[in-house]
Amino acid sequence: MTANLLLALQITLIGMGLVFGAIILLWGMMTLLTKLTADKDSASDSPKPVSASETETLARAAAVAVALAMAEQQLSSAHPLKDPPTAIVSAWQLGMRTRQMAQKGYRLSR
Amino acid sequence: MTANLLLALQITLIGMGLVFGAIILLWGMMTLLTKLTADKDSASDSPKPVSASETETLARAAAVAVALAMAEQQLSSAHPLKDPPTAIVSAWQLGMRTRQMAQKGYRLSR
Amino acid sequence: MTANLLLALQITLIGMGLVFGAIILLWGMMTLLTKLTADKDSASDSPKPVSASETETLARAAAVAVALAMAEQQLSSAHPLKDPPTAIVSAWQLGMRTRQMAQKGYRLSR
Amino acid sequence: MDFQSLIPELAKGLLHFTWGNGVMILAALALIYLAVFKEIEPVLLLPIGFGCLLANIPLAGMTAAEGMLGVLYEAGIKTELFPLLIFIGVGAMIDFSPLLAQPRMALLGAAGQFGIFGTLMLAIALGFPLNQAASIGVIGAIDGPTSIFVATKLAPELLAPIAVAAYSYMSLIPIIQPPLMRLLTTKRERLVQMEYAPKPISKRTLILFPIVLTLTVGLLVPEATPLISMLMLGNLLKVSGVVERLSKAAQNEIINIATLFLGLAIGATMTAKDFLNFDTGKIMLLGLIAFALDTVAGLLFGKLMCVLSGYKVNPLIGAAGISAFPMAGRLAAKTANDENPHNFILMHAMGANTAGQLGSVIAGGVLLAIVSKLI
Amino acid sequence: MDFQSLIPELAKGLLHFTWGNGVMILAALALIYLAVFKEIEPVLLLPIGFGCLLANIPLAGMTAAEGMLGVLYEAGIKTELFPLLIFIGVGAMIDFSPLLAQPRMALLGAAGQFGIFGTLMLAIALGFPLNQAASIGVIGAIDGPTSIFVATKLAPELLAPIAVAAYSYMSLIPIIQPPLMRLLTTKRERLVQMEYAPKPISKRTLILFPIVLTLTVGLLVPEATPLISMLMLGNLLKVSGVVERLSKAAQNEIINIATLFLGLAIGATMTAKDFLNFDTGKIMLLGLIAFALDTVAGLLFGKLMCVLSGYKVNPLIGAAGISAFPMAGRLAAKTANDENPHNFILMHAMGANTAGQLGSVIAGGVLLAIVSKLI
Amino acid sequence: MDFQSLIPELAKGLLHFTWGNGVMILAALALIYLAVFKEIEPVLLLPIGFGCLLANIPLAGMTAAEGMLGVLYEAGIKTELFPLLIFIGVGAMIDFSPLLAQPRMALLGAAGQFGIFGTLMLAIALGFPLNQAASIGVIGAIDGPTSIFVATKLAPELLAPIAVAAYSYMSLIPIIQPPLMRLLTTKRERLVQMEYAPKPISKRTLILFPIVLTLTVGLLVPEATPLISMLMLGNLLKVSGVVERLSKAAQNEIINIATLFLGLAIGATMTAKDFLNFDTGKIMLLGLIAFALDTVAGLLFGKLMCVLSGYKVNPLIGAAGISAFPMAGRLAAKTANDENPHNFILMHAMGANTAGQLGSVIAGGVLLAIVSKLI
Ligand code: NA
Ligand code: NA
Ligand code: NA
Repeated sequence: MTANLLLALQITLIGMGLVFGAIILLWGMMTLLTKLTADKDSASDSPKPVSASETETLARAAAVAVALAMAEQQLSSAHPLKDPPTAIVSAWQLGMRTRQMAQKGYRLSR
Repeated sequence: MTANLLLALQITLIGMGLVFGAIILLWGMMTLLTKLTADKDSASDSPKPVSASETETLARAAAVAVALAMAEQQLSSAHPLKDPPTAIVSAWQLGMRTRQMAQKGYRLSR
Repeated sequence: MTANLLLALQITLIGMGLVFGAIILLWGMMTLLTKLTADKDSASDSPKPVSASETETLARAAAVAVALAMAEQQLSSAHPLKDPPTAIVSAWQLGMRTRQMAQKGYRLSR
Repeated sequence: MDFQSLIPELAKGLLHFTWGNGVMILAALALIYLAVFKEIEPVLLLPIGFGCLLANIPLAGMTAAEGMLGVLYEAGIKTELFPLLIFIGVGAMIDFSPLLAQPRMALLGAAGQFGIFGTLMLAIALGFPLNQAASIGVIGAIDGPTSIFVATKLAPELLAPIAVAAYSYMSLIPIIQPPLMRLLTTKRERLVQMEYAPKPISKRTLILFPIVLTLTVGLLVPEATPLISMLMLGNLLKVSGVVERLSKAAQNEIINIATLFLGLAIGATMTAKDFLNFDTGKIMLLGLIAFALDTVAGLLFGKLMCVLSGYKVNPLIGAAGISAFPMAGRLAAKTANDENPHNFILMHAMGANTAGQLGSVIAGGVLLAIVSKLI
Repeated sequence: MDFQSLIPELAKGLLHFTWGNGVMILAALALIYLAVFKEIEPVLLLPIGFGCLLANIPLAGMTAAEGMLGVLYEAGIKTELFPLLIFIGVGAMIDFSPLLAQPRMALLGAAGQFGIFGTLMLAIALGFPLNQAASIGVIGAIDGPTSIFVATKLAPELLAPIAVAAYSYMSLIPIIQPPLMRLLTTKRERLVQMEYAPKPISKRTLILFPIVLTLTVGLLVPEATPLISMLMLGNLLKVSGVVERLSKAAQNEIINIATLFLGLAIGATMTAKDFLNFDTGKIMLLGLIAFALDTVAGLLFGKLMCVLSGYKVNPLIGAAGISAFPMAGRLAAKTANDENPHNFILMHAMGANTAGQLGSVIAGGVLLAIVSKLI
Repeated sequence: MDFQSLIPELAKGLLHFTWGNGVMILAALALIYLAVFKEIEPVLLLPIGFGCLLANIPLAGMTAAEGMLGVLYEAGIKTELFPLLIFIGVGAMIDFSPLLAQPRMALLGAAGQFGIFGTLMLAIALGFPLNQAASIGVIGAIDGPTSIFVATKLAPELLAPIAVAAYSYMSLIPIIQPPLMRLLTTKRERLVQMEYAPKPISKRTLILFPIVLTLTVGLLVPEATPLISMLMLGNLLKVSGVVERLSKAAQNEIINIATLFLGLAIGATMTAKDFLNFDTGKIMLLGLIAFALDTVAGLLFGKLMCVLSGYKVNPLIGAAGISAFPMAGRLAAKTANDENPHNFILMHAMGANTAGQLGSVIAGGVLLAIVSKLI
């Protein structure tokens, strides 16, 4: 039993050490990654800075915002499977659109 | 052949007997179930009583209702896969909403 | 090597011959098929004839039509999984509609 | 390398074509025609017909063990996965409240299963061995997945004609039932009006029902557990209201994919060797009789209830006890309504109809239990 | 044919019913109750409960190798396909930008894994063999698919109690964590405000992150590759923006079908023989301890960061490092907000929370690596 | 228990990393880059790239027989299920009415397959054995599922480079074709205007077409049956109009899931051992030649039709006969339109393009038939 417990302790030490090691490596990786890539592309939808020093307004505004966000959520989740613009379909859509175009062009020109 | 037919007759008797037995048991089970649970929860969408003694109005109204029901059907089946409020997603939606809330609160407070 | 190349040449001749043979057969099949079935059903949504002798208008109209087609595309792909009118469901919808009808008829008649 | 043998090799498809293939391809075309132009259960008959077409193209290899249809058969028919997955979806589409509001309607769901056993007796009389006779009888369940489930266990060699009969006749119910209704009931009986004033059914009841039903049926008829439990699982997913995600998956992707694959795999068993014999003809005939016997038994039991209740029960709802949801229920209601435009018995008929669905599954399980013991 | 033996045959379901079946059915009903009426992880506990119900109906045969639940177990649990498919969907729902905006939050995702190893030690002390102790420990990953993945590899016989513990306690987090938060932090610590002004995260970063992470973790901890790579594949499908089709499939049909089947198949392992023993009780207890140990370790590490940073880090975000996304993150933010309504630390807590998700998978892989070498 | 051996065990991932793994990971990153940032067939190249990444993480075990990617390979590639399921979805997205309106366009769909055989000859000349040469040739089908289907049967060891070539070059068509079009046609030819006044195509024709086509091709070229029948099944599901449920399932869940899994499983075959050799380079080169040969043959045949018809056929539509639907058709129409803004030959090009799709499948089947007989 004592031997087993000692083994368990060793596993814990090595295990937690490895987890911390891997996570610290990830930390470095993430820092490097954001450094190397951040400046090149600024039109992202990443979160804007929120400072904690904002006044009371924040709390009140938040209540309004929740309602808005929930309404948006509702709206955006209403069509969750709209045909996506990927290659399998987009190629087809392209073709179909072109065809419709030709037909409509014909009809409109009459 | 006669032996086989006799066997088939026995199967029929026992079979129909068991089916009726099981169904009668279900009858009792359903009666008990509705008795035990019905009163506790009255806000259900169960069918309202329809008596056959209603007048001509019923038939005319029905025609109107069919049109309404079909229109509703159309509407409700138009978004058949809206994101459902279950745990996998709801937790996420909760998180996302909160985030949107914080961002909007921030924006609104400016 | 030469033997192999000769074999490859033979495969090519036979292969292309068979492909052309099969395609010519399909050509005949399609001609026959359209002949035998075309006149019986004229309410089809097949492409209308577009002659290449149309004037400039065609090109301009086409630009308008592309916008329309894309908007339509958007609209039609927004509900890509609406419940379809096939047997599994339609039977059920029929039943449900009838039930709604009965209930509404009842309510309306009050 | 033997190059001279190429020519016969290239005509091999036509050389291996038999008259049997030809007849079966005509049968396939007939099924596709019924599905597409007559809209007879198209979601099933179209894949079945197409599977049959493919099975009769010589040397295509699609029905071989490593061919696509062979793989689907092994994966979903032999394991019974496809009919059970379909039942999850069907369960999520059924509403049991009309039955729960009038539990005595359940009785009619028992009577409407007589066709199963009556047909079994006829099949024995025609010389079919017991396992085949029982599988043919279960066409009288008038429920595709149940028929397929039982036939797969007892007589997989008859799967194709049984499935075809089960699904084809399903759409003939509006032709089969009305004459029998008018023949077996008097005008006075058809005019019986029924009061519909049930207790409201609570959400709690609707949630407990599929659970208690699974346990009750499961403990009494273990053989019926797979079918009844998947039907009830689907229903529980729906009525619980907390797993809409899974309920939608059951009603859409799961049932759609399973239906397409089931149809193809069953159609692929329709080879000339297994299908083109007198047995197939007999099975198609017996299937028709099964549908009629169900209706007759349901109506006679309805008449009995009518008399015993002092003309408070319209015997037409007996015809709805055969399952075939919801066509049978609607037909019974329509026939009563035709006789008197102010007579609405739809909710009663729907109760009987849902009970028929349950009765079919139970009868299938009972049959499996008895017959697997005897053979 | 032995007809006399039919009667016992027909009561066989009841005759084979044991008290163990009865207890397990009660357990199944309890799980379904928690899922439906308390809404505790219903998408998983409802199928698990229903699977358990079916596994304890005698002679139903659904859990046999050729029964439906047996087939699902072989196809998706033994191959680990279901948890991995679920991870593709989960990955497509996760947003890593809060973590990328503040990479040092990652550290908290390491601290919050101590429960895994602490519980392993306790399990060893209670006499569990190493493979089982490690599987029990991984409940402390507080991540369903990770727990199931590791337990399947090391001790499949404990799969059911581990999965039940992992998913049940997940919903108890709002009850388990707050008392520990208040117990282990001072008011001054809870009042610490954190500035949130990160660099904006570019789309390029979001796309490279899952790829680089897969490579980094994969090369260091090969055992974690299946889990981390499927999580990252799902994330890549989403953030790439070019395969919305596949991203939606991952978030809908793939995860829904895998979740339903996983739940049923795991519930089906809850037989009296495997489940009704003291070990199950011990596992449930150890699971609870694992959750508490994770929280404690996370908070203590948070306090350390608080002190080292000169009270610039609110130690409450340490409790968010346990994974259990996003509940733990929200709880930490709420507790800080309760103390001071102007204190918003949600984005920091979410960063720690996402790091906890990654830490859990890494810890699971590390555990697998060490233990598979030792046993 | 051997505790000392833990340290090397924990670095084993890095210790087993070979330069081959490194090169293949670079290849994987290149594929992902093309998919995400250049949008080259992302639904396929992204999963292929990610699968390749995973296959080259040492000791991750995902490509082992019991690993996830190994399981997917066995389940869907070896059985050919995935390409066939994709074809059901593709069939449900194709509109054959432009071809049915001008059946003679079919001829161009035959000419555009010459690249298959031309490349086969070149591959033989380069020393590839017949089975491999034929598999390489089928890149000239310019149709992913067809290439994968044939290569799986004849030379599964070359599956990865063939699939990568097939899908990568597909997106290069707008770069490969236009120079060849201008090189091989005169201005006078490119200015040829075509009258488009076809008979209207009835719904009945559209429904019969997939059925008759399946039978015709199936009986003539049994080896093409799996591919052509699944393409036609999908088309029948759509045009029949009675099974919208199944048609939507084919176009969404079935094709999406199959595409994701196919990509991962094929990418997983890209190990250094199988991929890093001169053969891969040769295959990539031969694939490019196949695409060019298809275009050249199509254009030359178009010129022949032009002359024979007395300048009533614009030879540019010959380039659309290679399949690669609908890019090739659009390119031909655009080139003609560039020459004269009033010249619209899109519908003719689309007819030739759909015929190319059919021709590709037929040519694949013919190749399989000939080569499986010869090896
Ligand atoms: Na029935
Ligand atoms: Na964790
Ligand atoms: Na081609």
